[in-house]
Amino acid sequence: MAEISEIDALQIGSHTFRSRLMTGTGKYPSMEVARGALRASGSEVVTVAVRRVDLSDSDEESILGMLQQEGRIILPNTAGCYTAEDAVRTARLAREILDTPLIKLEVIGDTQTLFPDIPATLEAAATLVSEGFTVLPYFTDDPVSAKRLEELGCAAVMPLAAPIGSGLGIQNPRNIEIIVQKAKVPVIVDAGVGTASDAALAMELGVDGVLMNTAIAGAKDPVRMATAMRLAIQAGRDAFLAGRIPRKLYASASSPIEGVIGSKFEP
Amino acid sequence: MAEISEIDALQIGSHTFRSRLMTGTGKYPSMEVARGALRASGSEVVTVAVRRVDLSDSDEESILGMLQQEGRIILPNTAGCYTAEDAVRTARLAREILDTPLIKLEVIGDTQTLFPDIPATLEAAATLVSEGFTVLPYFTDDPVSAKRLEELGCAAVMPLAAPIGSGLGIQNPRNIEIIVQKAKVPVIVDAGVGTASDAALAMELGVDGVLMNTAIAGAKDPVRMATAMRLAIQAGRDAFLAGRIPRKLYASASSPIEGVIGSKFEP
Amino acid sequence: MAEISEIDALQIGSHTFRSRLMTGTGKYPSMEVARGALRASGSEVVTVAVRRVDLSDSDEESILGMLQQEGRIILPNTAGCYTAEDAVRTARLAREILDTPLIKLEVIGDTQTLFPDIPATLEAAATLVSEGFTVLPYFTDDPVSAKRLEELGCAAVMPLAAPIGSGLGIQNPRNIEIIVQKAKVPVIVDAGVGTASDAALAMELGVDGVLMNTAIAGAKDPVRMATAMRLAIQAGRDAFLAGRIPRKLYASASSPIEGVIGSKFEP
Amino acid sequence: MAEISEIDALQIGSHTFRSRLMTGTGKYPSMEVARGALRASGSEVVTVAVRRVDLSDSDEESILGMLQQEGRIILPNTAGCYTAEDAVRTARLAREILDTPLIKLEVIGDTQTLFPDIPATLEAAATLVSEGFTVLPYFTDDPVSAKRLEELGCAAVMPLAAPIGSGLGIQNPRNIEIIVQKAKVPVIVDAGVGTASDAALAMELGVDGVLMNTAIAGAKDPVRMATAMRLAIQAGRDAFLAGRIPRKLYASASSPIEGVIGSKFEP
Amino acid sequence: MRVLLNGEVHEIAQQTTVEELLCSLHLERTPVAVERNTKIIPRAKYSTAVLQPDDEVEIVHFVGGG
Amino acid sequence: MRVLLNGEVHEIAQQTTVEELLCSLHLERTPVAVERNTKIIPRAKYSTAVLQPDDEVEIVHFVGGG
Amino acid sequence: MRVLLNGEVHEIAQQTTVEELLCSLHLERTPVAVERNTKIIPRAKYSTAVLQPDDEVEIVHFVGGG
Amino acid sequence: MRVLLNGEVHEIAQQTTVEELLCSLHLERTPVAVERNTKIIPRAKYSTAVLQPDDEVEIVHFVGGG
Repeated sequence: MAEISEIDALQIGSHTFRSRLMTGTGKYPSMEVARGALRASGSEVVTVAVRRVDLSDSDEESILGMLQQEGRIILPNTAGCYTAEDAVRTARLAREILDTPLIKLEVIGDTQTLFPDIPATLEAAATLVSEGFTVLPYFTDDPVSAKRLEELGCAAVMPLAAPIGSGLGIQNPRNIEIIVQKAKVPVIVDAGVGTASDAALAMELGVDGVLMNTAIAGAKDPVRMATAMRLAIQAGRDAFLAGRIPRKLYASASSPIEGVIGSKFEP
Repeated sequence: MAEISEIDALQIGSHTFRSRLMTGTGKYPSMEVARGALRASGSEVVTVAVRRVDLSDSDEESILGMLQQEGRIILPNTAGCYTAEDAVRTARLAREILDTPLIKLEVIGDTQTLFPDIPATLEAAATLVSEGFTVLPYFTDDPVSAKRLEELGCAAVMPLAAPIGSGLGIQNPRNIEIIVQKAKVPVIVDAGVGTASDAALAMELGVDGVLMNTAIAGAKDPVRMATAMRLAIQAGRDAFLAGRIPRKLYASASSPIEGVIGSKFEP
Repeated sequence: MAEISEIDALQIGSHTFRSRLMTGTGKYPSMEVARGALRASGSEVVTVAVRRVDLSDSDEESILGMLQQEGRIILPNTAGCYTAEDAVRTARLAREILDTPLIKLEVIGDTQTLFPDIPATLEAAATLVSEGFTVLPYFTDDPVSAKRLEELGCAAVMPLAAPIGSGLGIQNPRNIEIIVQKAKVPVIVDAGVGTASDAALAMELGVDGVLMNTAIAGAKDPVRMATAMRLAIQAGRDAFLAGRIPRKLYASASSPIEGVIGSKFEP
Repeated sequence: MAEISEIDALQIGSHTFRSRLMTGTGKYPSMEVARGALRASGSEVVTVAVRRVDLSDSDEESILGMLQQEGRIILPNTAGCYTAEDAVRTARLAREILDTPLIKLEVIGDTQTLFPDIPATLEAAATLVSEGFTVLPYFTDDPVSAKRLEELGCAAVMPLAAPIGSGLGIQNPRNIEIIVQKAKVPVIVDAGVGTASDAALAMELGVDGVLMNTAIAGAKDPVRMATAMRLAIQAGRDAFLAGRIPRKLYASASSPIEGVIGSKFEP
Repeated sequence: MRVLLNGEVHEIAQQTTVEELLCSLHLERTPVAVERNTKIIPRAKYSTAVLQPDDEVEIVHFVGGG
Repeated sequence: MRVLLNGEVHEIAQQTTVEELLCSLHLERTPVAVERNTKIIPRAKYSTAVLQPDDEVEIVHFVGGG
Repeated sequence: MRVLLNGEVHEIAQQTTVEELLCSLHLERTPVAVERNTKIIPRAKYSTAVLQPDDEVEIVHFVGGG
Repeated sequence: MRVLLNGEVHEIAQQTTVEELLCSLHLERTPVAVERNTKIIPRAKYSTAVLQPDDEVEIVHFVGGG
């Protein structure tokens, strides 16, 4: 059956996507599971990290090769960088490898929470935008930072739902809602999603997409969880567009109140 | 693409279902919207109410005809009944119309909450089981009542998520979880779901299905919301089967910690 | 300082109470800790269980003696009863010991959840009311059962917040709110409170009191937790009576917007 | 009765406080209500804004006079400032008025959310610390920013619970918990509290205090709400120190399981 | 004679069968169920079941509901 | 003769009254209630109520509980 | 001469000191702080600090706020 | 001569170009990027860029990450 949601595209920079699920490629038990999960997810944008080549192991399997075989858009990231300078260097290296302007900017501020360093993220974003990158910055769920990143020229903003890999789901839905209401660029929730209902809820708040890694790669059955996430993202998007019923404290009958047997005629 | 979830069937009484979404037929703006939403939902089991024929309007459109054209299983309900006696009478009338043993038992205890009358529900369930009905009782999220209904021979138990038509979602997930853990018959969440993430969350708690009406029929775009619900139910089911990651307070990096540029060799 | 809340009394049956905190007496590490916690709690109504005298230990310390020394109202309970018959027998025995009409009615339906058996609770309540007892029934958070118990003549209704001893807090605040809105007798939340904010929240929903045991007796420092609970109950009551501010998605400055330095005159 | 909590003091800069509730002075219907609420709250630290003298009204009532009569510690704030420069200027003016080093630093980033501008807050904090101020900065609930502010030499950190004046309560308790676990200076929740249970919950997360304004000043009965908040802060603090019971899904009886009537001897 | 039909008083001929009643209401081909004085009349007996004065008759069908 | 006392078999003398039983158990001053064969024996009848063979007797008191 | 006082244009005499300005505004005993051209004028200098044409003067005090 | 390659000391011949280095590491066909002393060496210059003693060289590629 044709999905209604297939005609509702997401635009980021010069790219147009049908899928609103973006996925990471870390932590998979094997390349084959990663490939299977990728297919099941339907994700078109896939993020990868930049790391030193392991000079002692020339037979390393190439994640890039697999992703290109599968025809996905590569979104390099600056994961692991703790300064604006390192993040900018890493972004430039990523562009050199693949000649893509896309960069998921992460400047981490703390090893335990992996929360971003906000001033350093703003600084790096400014530099990268000026160098022509299409910048997708990871940051907290702070509406003011969202607006600053947008003003700096970022192509999208990527607030976290909860700490990376924590699986806690959307910790502060109202902040996400505010960010969505005030944003003129796409809002992609990045990090913290744990299960399908978290992803659906994010979409129902009106965000444009969700990026996740551990929730899929760390599930007992990553391929099945990837299917779940694909469906949940579509479900949440459709529910958002369909316009949900209002919440009420009391009940409202779904069957007619009149015409029940045994009731007397009341003229 | 073939859905993994399609091979995971739900068994109730003598019936086997691929879809875990059951839908109501009330409150639709028109028969055509009801039909469109039904198709979009993929629901195989559809509930209808029993009411007096309107003798002044012989041209009433027939909901039954539409549902039979669409090839759905009819699940008559006793909505609107406030006593065990009326519910039993209504169930017998429903069986007479269609020669089906299926009955969604509702004995309402209060007009404002439409919460069930628990003792009357137990009484009616006992009678209907003894008369050969396949009884699916609507009740509160009380684990003790769930066990009693199961012991009486009900084919499934249908705890409410929230008041009928309220759209509040699962108000007490822990009670639902306990009911699931202790049940030997299918558990179908009935009433109170408001949007797609509510449905996904219900499935992630391990329930076997969800029955809803107002969430779809009352949405601004019922057909699109029906799609959302179909996807959400599958998403939640797949996530439940896939085995989600544990929740943690702190972060866990999804990119490798080693091999970041600029790091020094530490022998 | 005089507490404003001290003039806001709770009436149950023929009794008038200043304190809205009722406490249990089980699970204390020693009689002295129980006494200290009782004093710190300020609780005027204290519940006790009815059990066989241990014939092999004639030196059992007497909980009753301690409570009477402390001048508290004794509220015997039927904890541990699984049938209406046993509960009624236990209530009669309790009345025989102390010549009090007060009885906290519990008819348990399940050993793991300790949730009540609703039909048996209703049956026992009817019998006990007809025998002149002042019945305070423990039950689920079901508004329909609340109304039935009230109609049977119970002096108060005691919905659970969460399973006994679970410490989960109010699992379904909306059900409690509905019960409060529809009740004509006092509503006392019984069971499931874990910490002070749970107790305050219960009172803010408009309930007339809270009964707890494990939250105090099981804390690392029961006496300090008893103080916390006394304060929390008063805090929640005062907040309820004071009329809280409405919730808003956006901010509202608490300092004046005008008169900030550096702003220009705008005629 | 003596409060156990009275011996548990809060140290900020060179000051020692018995009360862990700090209050604002804006939005009161009258000076007399403000005074009554202040007394009922027991707050020792009270924040005030710096604004231009209204030259057309020489009879303005003096908030400072009232606060000094009541013997409170004045905590000037920089509310209304949108740049680091304005906040620093305002802080210097505040110090000139009262010769106090205390300053509640606010650099607002957005008129609708009144969320802080994080980089500007860090910049202003650095300047003010270097000028000898005792800086208490208002910021988001971001653990990385909390650490930076602490490293800059702030005397305490003041994460928001929710937007100023929103009354939403703690939107992200886990972030607050993380901030508390990692902080070496006092953590004061500032902004967003709506009612007593919110305040108690904040304290149970381990924060050292709560600052609020609208929740009290905007209540229907501000004086009573001030009492509620005083009690709630103490309740939450005592509950935190007392060590709450763990949360469990299932029940745990508070009355003895053995010795119930009617049970048979089992050798 | 008078019967109470779906809560309202109706005037019908003596000796009217259920089948005749349904035909007169144009319901002979509609899936309905019929109850007389709280007892169901099975479809097989429509042609033989003769209504009596003051019978309380319910004719029901399925409607949209949840 | 034998009685079942709080679920256990006890051997007591014939014609023992409830009062005598309570005294023998040192419970004469303890606030208890007594039930025989599921019927309560009021305090006023302790001196006259004579136990019978195979009586099921419950002697209960208050204990800490919630 | 003209100065900008709390954002509004005021006409004052040449050679007016801050102290004189405060007196003329009846603020000599009110706890305020004074800033001229974004620099604070300490209380000790009120009697000697002479305002200049086009000075931007801010006179602030504490108000209720949160 | 010595260079620091991906954080470790390596001994290579004088006058080695980046291209020669990549070949010796069997990376000539792998999609990598090369940085010398924090400056990127574009692919077009691999054959002409000659490494100097104590150069700090980073050779990076894409790995799985999130």
